[in-house]
Amino acid sequence: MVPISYYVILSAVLFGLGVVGFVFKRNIITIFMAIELMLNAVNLAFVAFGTEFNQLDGLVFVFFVIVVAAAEVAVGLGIVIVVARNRKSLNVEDVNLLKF
Amino acid sequence: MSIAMALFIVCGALTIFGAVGLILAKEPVHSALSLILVMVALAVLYLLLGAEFIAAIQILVYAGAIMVLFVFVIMLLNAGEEVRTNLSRLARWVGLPLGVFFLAEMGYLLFHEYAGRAAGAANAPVVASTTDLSMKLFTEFVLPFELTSILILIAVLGAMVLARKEPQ
Amino acid sequence: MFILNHLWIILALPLAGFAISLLAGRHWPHKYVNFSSVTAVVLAFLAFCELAREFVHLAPQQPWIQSYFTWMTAGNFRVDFALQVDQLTMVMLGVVTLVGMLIHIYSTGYMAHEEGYYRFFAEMNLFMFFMLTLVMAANLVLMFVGWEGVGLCSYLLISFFFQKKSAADAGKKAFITTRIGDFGFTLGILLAFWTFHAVDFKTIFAQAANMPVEGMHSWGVLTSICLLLFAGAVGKSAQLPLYVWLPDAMEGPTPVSALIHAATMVTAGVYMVSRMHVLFSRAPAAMLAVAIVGAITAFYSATIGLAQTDIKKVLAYSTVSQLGYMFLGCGVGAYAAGIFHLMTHAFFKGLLFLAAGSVIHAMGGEQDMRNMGGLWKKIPWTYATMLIATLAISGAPLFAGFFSKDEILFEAYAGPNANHVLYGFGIAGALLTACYMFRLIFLTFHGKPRYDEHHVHAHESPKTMLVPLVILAILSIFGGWVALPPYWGGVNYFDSFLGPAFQTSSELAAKLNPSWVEPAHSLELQMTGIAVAVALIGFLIAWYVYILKPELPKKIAQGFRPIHQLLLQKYYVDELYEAVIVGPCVWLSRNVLWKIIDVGLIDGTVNGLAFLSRGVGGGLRHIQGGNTRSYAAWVVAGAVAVTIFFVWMVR
Amino acid sequence: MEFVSQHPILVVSVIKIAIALFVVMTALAYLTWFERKVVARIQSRWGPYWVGPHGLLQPLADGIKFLFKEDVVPPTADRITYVLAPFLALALALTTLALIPIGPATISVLGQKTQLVIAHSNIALILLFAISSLGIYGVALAGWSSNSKYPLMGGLRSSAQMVSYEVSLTLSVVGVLLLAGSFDFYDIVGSQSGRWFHFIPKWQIIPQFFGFLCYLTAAIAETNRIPFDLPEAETELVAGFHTEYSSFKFAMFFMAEYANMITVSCLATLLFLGGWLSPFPDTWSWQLYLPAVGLILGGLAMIAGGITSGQLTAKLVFPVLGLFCLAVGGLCAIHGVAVVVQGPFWFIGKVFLLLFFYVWMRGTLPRFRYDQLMSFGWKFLLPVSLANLVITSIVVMFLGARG
Repeated sequence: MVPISYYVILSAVLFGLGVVGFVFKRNIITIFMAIELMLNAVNLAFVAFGTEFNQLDGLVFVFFVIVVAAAEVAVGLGIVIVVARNRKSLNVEDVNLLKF
Repeated sequence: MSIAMALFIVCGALTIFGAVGLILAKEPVHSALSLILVMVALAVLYLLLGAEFIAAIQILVYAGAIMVLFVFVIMLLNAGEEVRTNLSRLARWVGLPLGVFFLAEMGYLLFHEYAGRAAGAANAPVVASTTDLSMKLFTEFVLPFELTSILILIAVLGAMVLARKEPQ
Repeated sequence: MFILNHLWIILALPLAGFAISLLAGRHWPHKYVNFSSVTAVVLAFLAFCELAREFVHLAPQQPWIQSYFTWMTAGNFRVDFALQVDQLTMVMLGVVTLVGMLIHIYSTGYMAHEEGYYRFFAEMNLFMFFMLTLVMAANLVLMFVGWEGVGLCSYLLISFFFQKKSAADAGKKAFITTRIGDFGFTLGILLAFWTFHAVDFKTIFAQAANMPVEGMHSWGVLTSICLLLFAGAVGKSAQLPLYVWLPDAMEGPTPVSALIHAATMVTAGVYMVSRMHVLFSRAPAAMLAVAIVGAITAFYSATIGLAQTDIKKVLAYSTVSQLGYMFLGCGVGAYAAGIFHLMTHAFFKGLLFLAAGSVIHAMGGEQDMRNMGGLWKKIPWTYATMLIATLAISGAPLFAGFFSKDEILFEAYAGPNANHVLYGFGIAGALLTACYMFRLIFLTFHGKPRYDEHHVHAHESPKTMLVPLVILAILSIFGGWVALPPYWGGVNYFDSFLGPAFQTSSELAAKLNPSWVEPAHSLELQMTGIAVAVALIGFLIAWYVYILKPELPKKIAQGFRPIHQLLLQKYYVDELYEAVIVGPCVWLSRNVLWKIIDVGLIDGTVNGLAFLSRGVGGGLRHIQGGNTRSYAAWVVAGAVAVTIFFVWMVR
Repeated sequence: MEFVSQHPILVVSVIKIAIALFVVMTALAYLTWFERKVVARIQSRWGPYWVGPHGLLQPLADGIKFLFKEDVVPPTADRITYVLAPFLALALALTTLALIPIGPATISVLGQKTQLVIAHSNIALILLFAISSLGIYGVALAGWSSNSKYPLMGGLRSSAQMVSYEVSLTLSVVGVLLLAGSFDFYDIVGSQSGRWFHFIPKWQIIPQFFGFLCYLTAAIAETNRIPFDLPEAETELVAGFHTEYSSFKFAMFFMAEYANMITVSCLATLLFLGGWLSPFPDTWSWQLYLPAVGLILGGLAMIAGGITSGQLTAKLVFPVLGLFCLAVGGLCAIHGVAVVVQGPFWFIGKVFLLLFFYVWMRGTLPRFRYDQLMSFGWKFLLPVSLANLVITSIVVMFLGARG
């Protein structure tokens, strides 16, 4: 039987990696993926705790997270397409018009 | 060492491998692939935790739909290799250390928290049956559920509006 | 029992009239406005009649209290919206509704050609509402609401012709001056609550009844409360030294002067004092203060009345002096007498004002008596009624004022806590009253016309104005007979009716000075004789000066120039206040509050903050470099900070 | 070793997987032969004829050919993905089969009682959909990684098409789920047992007829077959996503496609056609022996055909196969075995019918245009399946068909 601590630590590590990717990738799409990675890490923690404490709420929450992620991706990728169409590039550093 | 443990080790390794791959890969498609790997491995972990429905949803929605969208967009925009512009100073000097620190912090912290649980966690995880889940979802959480449906609808419309070609 | 159980109806009627007239009346023809407003008041009067029937039938010894809902509670501070009815209330209700009704009817004629007809009637109805609230309130706070409400309406109506600067100023003056008194009133209420932990009369009186009587020289809390409350009364009822607003209040339309500044509102102070008689009678010092103020005011303003030339101003000062009499009555413990005079005064002074209004109406807006004269054959009805009122006020036998004023003077001379000095002031005031009232009559109606007959066509007023005059005239004659002194072989119904209300006080007074004995009828007879004689003398003086030797006044004015000037300028009190109070206030506001506090402190703070935030923003905006990944780094930094906080700080 | 002995379940699973893999592979191979034959007949041709009698050994020959051809990888291709794609496609296609039960019986292997399914899960249906939804990657990645125009177009098209039709595919099934009230294939099939009027079988196809139609259409599109085979529309883009693939990688795509066909057919059988349930009333006891009879007849036919044929290989091979068939048939004649075989017999029979239908379609229908395809999928199929779903749920609510 696997101790819950392992799951939680795994999720922490994944989250951290997600953060690193979020900060370091240049491609908008990849940054997006990093965010998805973080979401997944959180989901893992949810499920782990949910089963640990026999709480279904955790799983319900994961459900909602997934739904929201889906919506987010739909809109986000739409934005990405528009950006790519207008700026002819997917590099976040080329998307820097909005500043002081 | 039990099957569960073996599975956990294998899948955990896969997830981390995938995550690292996501970061290191130059090609967006490779990143996407490694992310898919992470998701599938996570689904297996969910099964291991007894949350079959979530596992199935994870694959169906995340791997099967969301990531497909990603790949699709990548193909559509024909996103090539990532250009290696140099990192913004802030990102390098603040982001990198903080990210690492964050990782360490979380790891240390959670281990500190739950290391004691290792013994307590011996009880077999109850299989969260789909029936219970749906009961909860449609009684206690019915309002958020409906709201998410609206959210999805709005998202679809937004995506359409965004991706539509402006009529010249 | 219907009205008794639903006292609120009496309040609701004028309020409804107010709402309708104000909201819908703007574009209505006059008769609709009349319908809504006047009908409301008439109905209120009918409701009062029914109430009176029920009340007499019930004849309760205790006040009849109806509590409708809890208005506000804070800690043990609790105020109900409660109305109460006892004999005192009944008298006041009668006066207010009856006079109010008559004056409303009168106004339909008087205001017919004025701008803002609907506004006038709406405000009159509002005034009725507040006045009735004030009268029927069962606790101090609700009473205070009515108190301030009537003040507001008085302000609105005085400055009814707000285009005229003088009118607007008069309104403000009235409002602010009464504010000063109300400040005392408020403190009194707070002190009362602090003392009795309640604001409703029932509890307060019950507790006060158990408190010891405070000595003349040892002030206690009761004395303080009474004096504070009396300060409010002084402001509202225009006694020294706060009377100055009332003469200026004559800027308002005449019906307003009649209703608010003669019959009802200004008497609210008297009503309040006698309402709180339980407290007052346990604070002799306060009583004495009331009596002194009343007596001096009575004499003082009468002297001013002698020299005024504006017909309404004269009436105003006579009002002040009559109010002085009422306070004198209350001060010497003759609450019943005070209230009685209040009632009769409401009749004849209301009548006087309405008649004066009729005269002004006839003269086409002319108010200066020096430009009148010889009107009596032009406007006989007005003349007759006004003459009756004058007789009543100057205390001609068998007229209303005769009984009431006599009773007060008698009480002041021979009452339980009598005071001969004050009596002297009173009797002197009576003399002057007769004098200046007949001066008014003679100047206005007799002698040769002193106005250009070709331009001014004096004409009798319409029926709607005359009918109230006649009714009030009748009341001024027979109104007093409800309190025929026993030695006239009559029965003092009024006293016996009010008996229950003031029972405790009268008993207490009797107990306090046991040496006092019921005076003999002979004494009473002598007093009456003196009073009548005095009134007669006053009449004769006026007759001699203004009828026999019309050129005499100028000579007097020449001969006693300083005194005449002094009286004409009302003892320069306004100038005094201007110099002592108003001036410094204005200076303080302009040079300290405005130039230092407002400009320097407040504006400085605001602008400083704005400048600061702008500077900070200007500095911070450079963080937003447009590079998404540095934003990301910031987000991470924030996450780390939050985690650290929750992990190591919170635990 | 002792780990394995601790967990014999693993051994059993391995054995089952091996058998299933063998059977399916063979089936795939012969499905190609079958298709070519039928299409040939529809087009009044002979089809494969020379390798073995009636070309029965043709698949074998094809397999060998694929194995020995040169394996070309375009230099501009993205190597990892290029190699990964076909494996992904085939692996996923085969994995789904692991969830499909072929019979009700439980047999015991190595003292382990086990069912006629590799992985029994009580949310098998969702899992199946989940796994099959991953199948898109095979196509998409193949199209992208070959780094050439036509494959990219094909990949784009097919991924778009699959994503779109997956929706209506799933929705069309929900009606059945509502009536059955479970994700478990055993329960779903169990819910179809029994009969109306003691005769008409209570298969879901009757209440869910429109659902069935939607499912069939969506399934055809999902497997990229005519009339929806846009991804490999020869006339427009040479061979679609696998233009650049050769030899065995190409074969993998090929197999994956047919495996998908089998999967969706099995699914249709389980969901709508009552799975392994016999169409005849249970009272007809003689149906127990149908499998035996069929096999024996088949065996005899093979022997006869082999002897009469002119080729040497045929003379050698077919009698042996025939004898094998006879042996199996005899085995099936034993009562106990007959009971076990009953289920798989009917199941395979129904799947076979469906596959025939597929081939028939291919032989008959022309191909859609791409925009037609999309508009059909979104504007017709989806609404219809949605309507079906709504109506079904209303009926369930008021009649309370199942818990």
